[in-house]
Amino acid sequence: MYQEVILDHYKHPHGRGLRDGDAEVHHVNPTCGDEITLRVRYDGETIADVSYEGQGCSISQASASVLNELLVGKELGEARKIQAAFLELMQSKGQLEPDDAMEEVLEDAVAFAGVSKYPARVKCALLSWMAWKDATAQALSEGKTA
Amino acid sequence: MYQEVILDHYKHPHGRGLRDGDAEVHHVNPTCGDEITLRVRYDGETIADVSYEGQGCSISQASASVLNELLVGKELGEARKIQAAFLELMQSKGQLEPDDAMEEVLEDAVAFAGVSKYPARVKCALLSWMAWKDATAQALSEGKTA
Amino acid sequence: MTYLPGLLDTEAIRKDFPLLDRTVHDGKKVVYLDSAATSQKPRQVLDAMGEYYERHNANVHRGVYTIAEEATALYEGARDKVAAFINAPSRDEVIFTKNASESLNLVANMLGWADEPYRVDHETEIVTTEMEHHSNIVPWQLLSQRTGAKLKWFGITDDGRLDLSNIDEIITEKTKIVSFTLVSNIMGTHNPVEQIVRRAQEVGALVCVDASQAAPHMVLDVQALQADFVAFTGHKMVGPTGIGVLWGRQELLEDLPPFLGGGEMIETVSMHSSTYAPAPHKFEAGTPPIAQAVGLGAAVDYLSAVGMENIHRHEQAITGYAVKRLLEVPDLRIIGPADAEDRGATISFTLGDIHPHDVGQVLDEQGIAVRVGHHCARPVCLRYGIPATTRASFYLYSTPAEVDALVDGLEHVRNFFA
Amino acid sequence: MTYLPGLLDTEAIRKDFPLLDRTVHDGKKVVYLDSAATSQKPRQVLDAMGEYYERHNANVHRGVYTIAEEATALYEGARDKVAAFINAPSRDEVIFTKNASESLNLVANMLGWADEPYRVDHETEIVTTEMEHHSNIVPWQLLSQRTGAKLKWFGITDDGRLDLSNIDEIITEKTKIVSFTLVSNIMGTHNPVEQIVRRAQEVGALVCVDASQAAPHMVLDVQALQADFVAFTGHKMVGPTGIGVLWGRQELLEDLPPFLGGGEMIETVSMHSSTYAPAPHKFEAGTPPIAQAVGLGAAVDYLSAVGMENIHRHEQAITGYAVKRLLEVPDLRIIGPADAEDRGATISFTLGDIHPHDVGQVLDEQGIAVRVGHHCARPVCLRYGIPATTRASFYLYSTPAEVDALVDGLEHVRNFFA
Ligand SMILES: Cc1ncc(COP(=O)(O)O)c(C=O)c1O
Ligand SMILES: Cc1ncc(COP(=O)(O)O)c(C=O)c1O
Repeated sequence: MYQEVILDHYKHPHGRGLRDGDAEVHHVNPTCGDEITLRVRYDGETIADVSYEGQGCSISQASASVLNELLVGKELGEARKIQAAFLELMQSKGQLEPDDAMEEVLEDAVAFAGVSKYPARVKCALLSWMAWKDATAQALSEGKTA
Repeated sequence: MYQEVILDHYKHPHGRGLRDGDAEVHHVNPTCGDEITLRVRYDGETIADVSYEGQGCSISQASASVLNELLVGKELGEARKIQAAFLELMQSKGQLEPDDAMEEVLEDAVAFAGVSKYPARVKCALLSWMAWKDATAQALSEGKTA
Repeated sequence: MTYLPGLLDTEAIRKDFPLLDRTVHDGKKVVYLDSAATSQKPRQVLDAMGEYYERHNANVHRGVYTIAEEATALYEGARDKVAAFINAPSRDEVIFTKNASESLNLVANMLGWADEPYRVDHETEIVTTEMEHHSNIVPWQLLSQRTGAKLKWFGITDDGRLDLSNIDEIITEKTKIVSFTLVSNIMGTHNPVEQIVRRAQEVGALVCVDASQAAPHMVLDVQALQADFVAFTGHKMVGPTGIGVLWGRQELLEDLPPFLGGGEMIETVSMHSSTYAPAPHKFEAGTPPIAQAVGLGAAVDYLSAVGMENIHRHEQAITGYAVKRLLEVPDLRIIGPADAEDRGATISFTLGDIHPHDVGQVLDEQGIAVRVGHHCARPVCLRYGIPATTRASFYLYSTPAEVDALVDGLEHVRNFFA
Repeated sequence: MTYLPGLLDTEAIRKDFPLLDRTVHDGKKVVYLDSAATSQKPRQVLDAMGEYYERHNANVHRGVYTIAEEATALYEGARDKVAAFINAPSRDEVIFTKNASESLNLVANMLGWADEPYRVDHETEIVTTEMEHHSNIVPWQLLSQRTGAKLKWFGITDDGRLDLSNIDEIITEKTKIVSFTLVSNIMGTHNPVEQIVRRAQEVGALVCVDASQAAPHMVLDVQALQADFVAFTGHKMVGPTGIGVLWGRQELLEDLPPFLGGGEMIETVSMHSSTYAPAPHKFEAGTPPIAQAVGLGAAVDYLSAVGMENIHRHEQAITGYAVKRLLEVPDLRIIGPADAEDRGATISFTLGDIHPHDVGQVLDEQGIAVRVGHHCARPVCLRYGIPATTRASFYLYSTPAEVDALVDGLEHVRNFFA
C-alpha cells in the first residue's frame, strides 16, 4: 500500500499550512486520532486554495497533499467529479483496477488504490476529502462562491 | 430411579389428606410446579401426625408418603436424624451406596438413592421434607411442643 | 417408513448433525425432540467456528494487521448474512447481542431512557401477551416498575390463540410499545401480526416482535412484518450459544440512547463525556461474540441452502402427523391448537394425571428427549390450570419415525404408571 | 536463542495453539503480539467446546433427559472451575456474562436500581481513574448522567502510575463505589489495590476491580483483593469470545436487584409480578453462553496446569527483556512504566513522529501483529498528548525471539519512513 507516490507526498506535502479561507472545518477520525483542520477559498467557481494542518498517519497526510495538488485551480464541478471518483476508488475494497480514464481524473491519487484493500485505513485516506466536501458546503451556504 | 417401593408409595400414598395440626406450611418447587401443603401435630416431643395434600410428580408424592410412614410416632430428635440422613442421601449425587445402618434409619426411603443421580429430581424428593422441617420450626416457635 | 408429502431428505441432513448419532442408556439412539429449547448444530457451523479460532482469531475493528482485518471481515460478514436472511433494508440495523433475552431487554431499556416521543414513563402503557416467554414478560415488568408505566396484556383463548377481541381497549393512545411473540414457544401458535401491527400503528405505538421461535422455522422478512424491532436467538436456529440478534429500524436506532457502555460502542471518550458510534456499534459494548457471529453466519448459510420454505413445509408435514398420532394416545390432551393450522412444530400436552416430570423421565429411559415444565411460559400454565406440560418440538432433522417413537414411548409411560 | 531465567517451555506450549502456525504475506510466520486485545486459544479449549456441541448440547437447567443433565453439569461445572480459579468463597458468587463490559455495566446498573445503602443517586459520588478501559468509564458516565451522581477520578503520573496523592479528596464519605483496573490495558501498570481498598472501606464505599488484564496473567484471589466485585473476560485468558465473569460478594448479590429480566433468572412468574432466583441465576437472563462457559472452564484448567505463578514469571522475564531491547530503538518512547517493576507484559510506545498506524502496517508486512490506536483508553492518550500508541503485548506463548523480531521490525519501520 505504501506506493512511492504516497511516501513522497507524506514526506514532502503540498500546500500544507493554514492560509486565509472562506470556510474552515475540523475533522477527526476517532478510531485512530487523526485530525485535520482544513480551509477552502473560492474565487467564483474556482478553488483558489485548500490549506490544511493536522496530524495523522502517512496515508491521511499524503491524501491531503494529493487533494491540494489535484483540486486547487479546478472548477467546483470538476472538483466534485474528482472527489466522487476518489471516493469510489477508496470504497472498492481493492476490486477496482485503475485504468487510463481513471488515471486521467485522479492523477497521483490512483496510488491509493492499494489502500482500499485495508478497511481500517480507508477512513484515513478519506479524512481530508470529507473535510473538503464539508468546508465547501459551508462556503456555499454562506454564499462565498457564485 | 423408579424403584418398586417408590411406585407403590406413589400409587398408594400413606396418610394423605389434611388433618388437624399445630402448624401448616405451603411449599412450591417453582421449576416444576410441584406443590405441597403440610401440617404437623405434636404430642409433646412425639410426632402425632404429618398430614399433607399437594400435586406433583411420582417422586415428590412418594417421598411425602414415605415421610409420613417414617416420622409419625417418632420422637423429634429421632425424626431430625432421619431427615438429616435423607438429606445426605439425596445430596450424594449417586455416590452413596446405602448400607445396612442406613437402611435401619431410612427404611423405605433408601429407595430414593437412585434419584440422587438426577439433580433436576432431587428437589422433588426433598419438597415434603423441607416442608416438614419448616412446619416443625414453626410449631416449635409457637411453643406447641415441649 | 411413513411417507409424508413435503418431507426433507432427513437422511442426508442428519449426517450433518453429529449429536444425532449419540446414544444414551446403554446404546439407545437419542430421539431429540427438544429443538424449541435449543437446536442441534451441523458440522458446517462447528467447522466455521473452529476455522475462525485456528486461523483468524483476533479482536475486531481497529486492527491494522492481517488477522485482525480477517476477523473483522468475518464478523461484519456475518452481519451481512443475517441482514440478508431477514431481508433487512440495511446491515446497520442488525445488532448482535448475547441472546434473545438481551435483545428484548435492550429494547425495554432504550425506551426507558429515551427522549420523547419514544419515552416510556408513568403516563404511558406497555402491551404484551399472556403467551410470552418469560424473556418477553420480565423486561417489561421491570420497565413498568422502574418507570411507572402500566403493563397490559392480551389473554389466550381456550384453543391456544391470542384473544384479540378487546384489542382496542388493550392498545390505546397511551400505548408506547406492543411486544409479542410471533410463534409461541410452549404451544406453537402462530400469531396474527398484521392485525396487531395495524392497531399499533393507528395509535402510534412501536411494535417489537419476539421471533425466537420463528426465525429457525420459516421465512422471516422484517420488512413484511412492518415491526419496529425483531428479536431472535442463535442457538435455536442451528447456531451457537452466546449470540442473539436485535433488528431495529434505522431511524429508531439513530434516535434511541445506548444501553451498555464500553469499548466498541463509542465514537470518542474523555473523562468528562463521551459520544457514541452510529448503530449497530452503539449497541454493541465490549468485545462482541466474534466466533459466535461467525457461527451464526454459517448457520443462516446452512438454513438458506436447505431453504426456509422447505424447512417450513417439512415441519408442517411432521406437525400434522404428530398431532394426529398424539391424539390417538388415550388421556392425552394437547395444550394449544389441536390441529396443524397456523402453528409450528412445537406441541405441548398433558397425559392423564401423570406428572410431566415422570413422563419426561420415563421417555428419557427410552432415549427420547422432550422438555417438561412450564417452558419459561408459566402464565400459559396458569391460564390452563396445569402445573406443567410435556413438550415435543421438531426441526428440519426430525422424522416421522421419531414421532412414532414418541407415541410408543408414551404408551410405555402410561403402562408404567397405570 | 536468548536464555532468560523464568521462561516457560514455549516450544511445547506453542504446539497447543494452532493459530501460532499461521503465516501471512507469502509465508511469513505470524508474530502475535496482541494478546492484550485477545489471546489465542489452545486446542484443549476448542476441543472442549467441540465435544460439548457434538455430544452434550442441550439447553441447561430443568431438563430431565440425559443430555440436558449433562449440559447442565458441564455448565455448572465450569462455574465451579472459575470459582476455584479466583478463590471465590462460594460458587454462587460467580456470574457468567457475555464479556467484561457487560460485567461492569451490570455492577453500575445494580447500584443505580438498588435500595439504600447501595443506591447511587444525585447526592452520591462515583470514583474511577483516568487509566481505565472505556468499558470501565462509559458505564459510570451513563450511571452518573442517569442518576445525577458525580463522577470523579484519579489522574496518572508522568511515569504511568495512578496518582493517589489526593486520595482523601477523591474518595469521600459521599463515595458509593470505586471502580478501577488492576492492570492497565494500555500501559501494563499494576495498580496498588490495597491502598485504594483501605480508603474505600474507611468511607464505606464498595470496590469494583476490573481484572480483565489481570486474570489471564497472574494469580487472581478475590478474597485477598478484598474487593466487592471483580470483572474479567474469557477471550483474553485463552478462552472463547462471548463470555465474561462477574464475581460479587454473596450478601451483595442477595441484596442487589436484577439487571436483565427473562428466562432462567426467575423463581416464579405471573403476568402481575415475578420473583427472582437466587444468585448467580438472578443475574443470568436467558439461555447462557453454555458452550462458552465450557470453553472457559477448559481455559482455566489449561492455565492452572501451566500454573499462574509460572505464567507470571515467564511474562516478567519477557517484559524485562522487551523493555530493555525496545529502549535501544532510537526515538522510541515508552508510554507508561519504563521498567519491568509492577507492570504486566503490555508495552505501549511511540516511535518518533511516525504515526502508530504506519508502524503497525509496516510491521504487519513483516508478519508482526501489534495493536495501534488508543486501545479503548483514550483518556490516557489525551493525558500524554498523543493521538495513539503502538502496543505490543505478550503472553505465555511469547518468546524472546518474538521480541527480537519486533525490534528488528521497528528498525525497518524507521528506515522505511526516514
Ligand atoms: C482493562 C480492560 N477492561 C475491560 C475490557 C473489556 O473487555 P471486553 O471487551 O471483553 O468486554 C478490556 C478489554 O477489552 C480491558 O483490557
Ligand atoms: C419465544 C421465545 N422468546 C425468547 C426466548 C429467549 O431466548 P434466549 O434464551 O436465547 O435468550 C426463547 C427461548 O428460550 C423463546 O422461545
